[in-house]
Amino acid sequence: MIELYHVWKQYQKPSWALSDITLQVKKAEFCFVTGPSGSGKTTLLKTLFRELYPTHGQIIIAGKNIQRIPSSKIYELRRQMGIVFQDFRLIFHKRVFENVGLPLEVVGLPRKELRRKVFNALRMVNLHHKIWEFPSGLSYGEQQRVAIARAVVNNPSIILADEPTGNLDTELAFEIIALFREINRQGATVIICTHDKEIIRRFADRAVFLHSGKLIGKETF
Amino acid sequence: MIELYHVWKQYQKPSWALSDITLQVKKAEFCFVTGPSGSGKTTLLKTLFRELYPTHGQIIIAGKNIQRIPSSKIYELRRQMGIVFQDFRLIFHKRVFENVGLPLEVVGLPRKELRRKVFNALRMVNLHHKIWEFPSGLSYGEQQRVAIARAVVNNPSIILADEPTGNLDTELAFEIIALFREINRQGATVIICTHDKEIIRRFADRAVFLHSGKLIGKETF
Amino acid sequence: MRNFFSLTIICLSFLIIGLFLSLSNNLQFLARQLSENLAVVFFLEKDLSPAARTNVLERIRSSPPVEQVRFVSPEDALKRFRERFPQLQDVVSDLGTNPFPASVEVVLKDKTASSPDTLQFMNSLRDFPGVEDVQFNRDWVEKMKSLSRLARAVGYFLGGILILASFFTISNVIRLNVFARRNEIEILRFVGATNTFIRMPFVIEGMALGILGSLLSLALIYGVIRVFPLYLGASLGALQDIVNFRFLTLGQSLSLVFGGALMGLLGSLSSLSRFLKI
Amino acid sequence: MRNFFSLTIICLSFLIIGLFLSLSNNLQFLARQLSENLAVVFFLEKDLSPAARTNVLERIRSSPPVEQVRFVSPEDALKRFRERFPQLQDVVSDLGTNPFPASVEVVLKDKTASSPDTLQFMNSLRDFPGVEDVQFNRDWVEKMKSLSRLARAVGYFLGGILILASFFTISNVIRLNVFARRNEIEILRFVGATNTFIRMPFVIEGMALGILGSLLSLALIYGVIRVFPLYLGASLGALQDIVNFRFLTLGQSLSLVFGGALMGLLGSLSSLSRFLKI
Ligand SMILES: Nc1ncnc2c1ncn2[C@@H]1O[C@H](COP(=O)(O)OP(=O)(O)OP(=O)(O)O)[C@@H](O)[C@H]1O
Ligand SMILES: Nc1ncnc2c1ncn2[C@@H]1O[C@H](COP(=O)(O)OP(=O)(O)OP(=O)(O)O)[C@@H](O)[C@H]1O
Ligand SMILES: [Mg+2]
Ligand SMILES: [Mg+2]
Repeated sequence: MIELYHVWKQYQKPSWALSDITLQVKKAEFCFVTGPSGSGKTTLLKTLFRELYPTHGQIIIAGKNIQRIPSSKIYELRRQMGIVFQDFRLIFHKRVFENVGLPLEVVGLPRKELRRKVFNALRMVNLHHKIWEFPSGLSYGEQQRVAIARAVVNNPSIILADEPTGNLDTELAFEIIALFREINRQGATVIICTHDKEIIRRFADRAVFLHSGKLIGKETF
Repeated sequence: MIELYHVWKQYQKPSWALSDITLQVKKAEFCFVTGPSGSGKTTLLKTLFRELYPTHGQIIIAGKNIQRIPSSKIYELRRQMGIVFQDFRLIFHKRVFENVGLPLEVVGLPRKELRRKVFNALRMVNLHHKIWEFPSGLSYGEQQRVAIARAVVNNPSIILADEPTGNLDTELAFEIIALFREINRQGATVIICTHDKEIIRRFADRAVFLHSGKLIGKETF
Repeated sequence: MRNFFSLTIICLSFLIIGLFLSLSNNLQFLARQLSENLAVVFFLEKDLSPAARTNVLERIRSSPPVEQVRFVSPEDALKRFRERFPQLQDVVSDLGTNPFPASVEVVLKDKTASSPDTLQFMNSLRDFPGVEDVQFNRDWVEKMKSLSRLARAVGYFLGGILILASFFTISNVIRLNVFARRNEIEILRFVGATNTFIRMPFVIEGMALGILGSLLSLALIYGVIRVFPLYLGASLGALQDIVNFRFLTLGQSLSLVFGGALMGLLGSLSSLSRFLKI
Repeated sequence: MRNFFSLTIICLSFLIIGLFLSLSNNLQFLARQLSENLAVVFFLEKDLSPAARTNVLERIRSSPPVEQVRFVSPEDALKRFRERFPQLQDVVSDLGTNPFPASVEVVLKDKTASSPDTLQFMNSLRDFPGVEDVQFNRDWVEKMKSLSRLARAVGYFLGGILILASFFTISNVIRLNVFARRNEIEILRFVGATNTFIRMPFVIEGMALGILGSLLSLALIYGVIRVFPLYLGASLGALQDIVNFRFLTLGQSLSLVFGGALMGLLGSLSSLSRFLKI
């Protein structure tokens, strides 16, 4: 499903944020990416939804080399994906409802169905009572859960989540990961970046370990 | 040192973000605040450095009722404090060096001493090699450490840290808390909000537990 | 707040363009009035028979650059002379006879008043039988020509500067608007919006800003033109009839609004393109 | 990018004010030239002795509103008449004698040209021994008066609108600048900066923007005034001597720059205040 071949990424001259990453994630796999701060987890994820182009290397998703997709067609790739950003990326002048509904709105889903799906997604992250708030009226953990709800609202076949539980307490974090697990069981491929050893211990089928941009461990549990 | 008497805070009509918080933190105490997402930890901290005024109640810091300080004199309070914000609040068009040096620059510290102190603070958070980067060229964990370095650079007598390890791996998180512990041993009062049970288990003298804005547990370890 | 600001700037730009257009309308009108006063006088031979005189008159009247013709008999000329130069009354009465020849005063069509065609035509008429002399103030014509040239040059020059400045301002305001919302654009792209979907609201906003701004400025110009003469009031004095403030023509108003919409459209599209890359 | 934009807007605003000032300077100059052409003619009695004539001349010359005096002898008058009305040559030569009286042409001081004082003074001179008649085109004076009043009114009106608009624009641009950096202000306050410390860079930036903008606009105005006549070139024709483009006076330039600085200062301070609360 997701294949990386010899992917290198350099932001600035001397150091490499990613060096020679080769990695396959199969369809419906549940994969964690872990590693210390600054090891390249976010960079790796960003290359997968083409926020960044790798400096060298190939990335094949669902059989397609994503670097070859013209930027006017990239939406086709992203509509299959649910992305949780490390900095949430919510639209602050839109309500929680509208933020979560965004991936449905861009495909033109009928209003009624959109409302049902948004409400369901928010209930899954335990935030349906804040549906008409603005993100600025939420705590950080609540904002993060809005971002998670937005990522899962359109039943994507790929979920890329960057540190989705960094601002959540342990119980809630477990619930969220269990939610991803559930979606994964229904057929979605899930990649989660996390620091939380506890979560990896409890949930991981497979975890890859990054250090200074290098893949130094592929463990299958 | 820090005393709260019957502090209430309401953002919007029906619900209270803080209800009837009464709490004393003594000089040189090391206190954790914990509780689920949205329980009011950030709100509590914000009232302490007067980003927010409580709706009711008194907050006394170093013998002064901080609500009474005129806003043109509030800098005197804040110069005693080192604050780590949950969203870092770095200035993105200034380099790491300038960001960390800010609390020293505003008191007019000589350039040479400022440079020494900034470098020391960055070394403490293991980020001295990124001193001339801009925050946008850092990973989130690195940005968080910049925010921590800025909070400790001027040896404040009060440290208020909101989820300072949310984006850090366990080892680094322990190092950071150990750093706060060290500053605390030298006489500073430290209040840290965190979700991380592991950290509380290992480091806490005392932890207060919030739930829906209510103080429901004061434990002393 | 940002949109309010944009609207104000756009409105001010159009206000300035509009006021300028209206000024130039007024100047053009003034110039026309002045050139209508530009009369050419044909002095007829003294011993011309009435038939020949009618002939000459017809000949002049039917010439293309001629708008209006007035016959001035020797008696009229004498009367006018007396009125104009009262100190010379004695001189004329001393003469006993009327020394003035009959003349034909011709008003030229405004547009051709100072064209070389006209000048040439008039000179040719000098040799026409029955006409003794043609007089028209070459100096005056020259001045009118220069004045109209000056007005046009000032128009092109200042107008060009202002329109350029307004274009620059408006497209920058829209660029700023887009720039302020680049995060939103990015997020929309990440959730799978097509470029058209992203462009639409910006294009609509840009065009709405442009149209609203230009409409507002038209309203303001209209207000100024209505209020301004009242404010001048009696102080206008002798100029009251010349300075007849007029609004923009319908065509001008429409092209102002259309220009606003176009500018909004182009500004939005060009500012957006660079955020639709990643 | 935002500062570049602010600078452009401020510069444009001042450019417009400056061009307007310069235009009004030119108009004023033109009006002065026109009113210098406003001559009053005193016709002297025919049988005046040379002594009496000198007396009258002196009397006129020493009157306060009089700037310049020229004596026109009957011969001069005849010569001028012949030049002006060549068709009437016969009439005058038929007469044998010179019918024109001697006259004194008076140029009035510009400032008083149309004041009631002048009018009254001139009327009183009519009764002065040796002067037969005073002629001056009342209509012309009226028109000059109206024109200057009109120019002034247009000046106050448009100038007022433009200056208000510019003030609004500039202070808004600075407000936008401050608004864009409100996070930075907040952070500075949280790390213990005094309000003065926070204000200083904004105030400096605002004033720098104001000063730079106004200086830039002065340079542009200067450029326009130098280039514009070249562009007009020969087309000016007869008006070349009248339309003598002049730059702003030193005082005007200085107050433009000073106004820019002040606006920057006030704009910064007023925009800042609401972010210095928490
Ligand atoms: N935009 C950028 N420009 C330059 N360097 C960057 C940029 N983003 C990240 N880096 C650098 O690349 C390296 C990897 O960053 P990345 O964000 O992928 O780390 P991460 O594993 O996500 O860390 P964290 O757990 O702290 O979020 C870091 O050293 C970082 O400083
Ligand atoms: N600016 C605001 N306006 C309105 N409501 C707010 C605002 N900030 C927070 N709240 C609400 O107040 C409550 C407490 O928020 P607070 O940020 O203090 O929680 P927290 O304990 O810090 O949570 P987290 O661990 O998720 O950061 C939440 O229910 C939140 O929705
Ligand atoms: Mg990261
Ligand atoms: Mg919080």
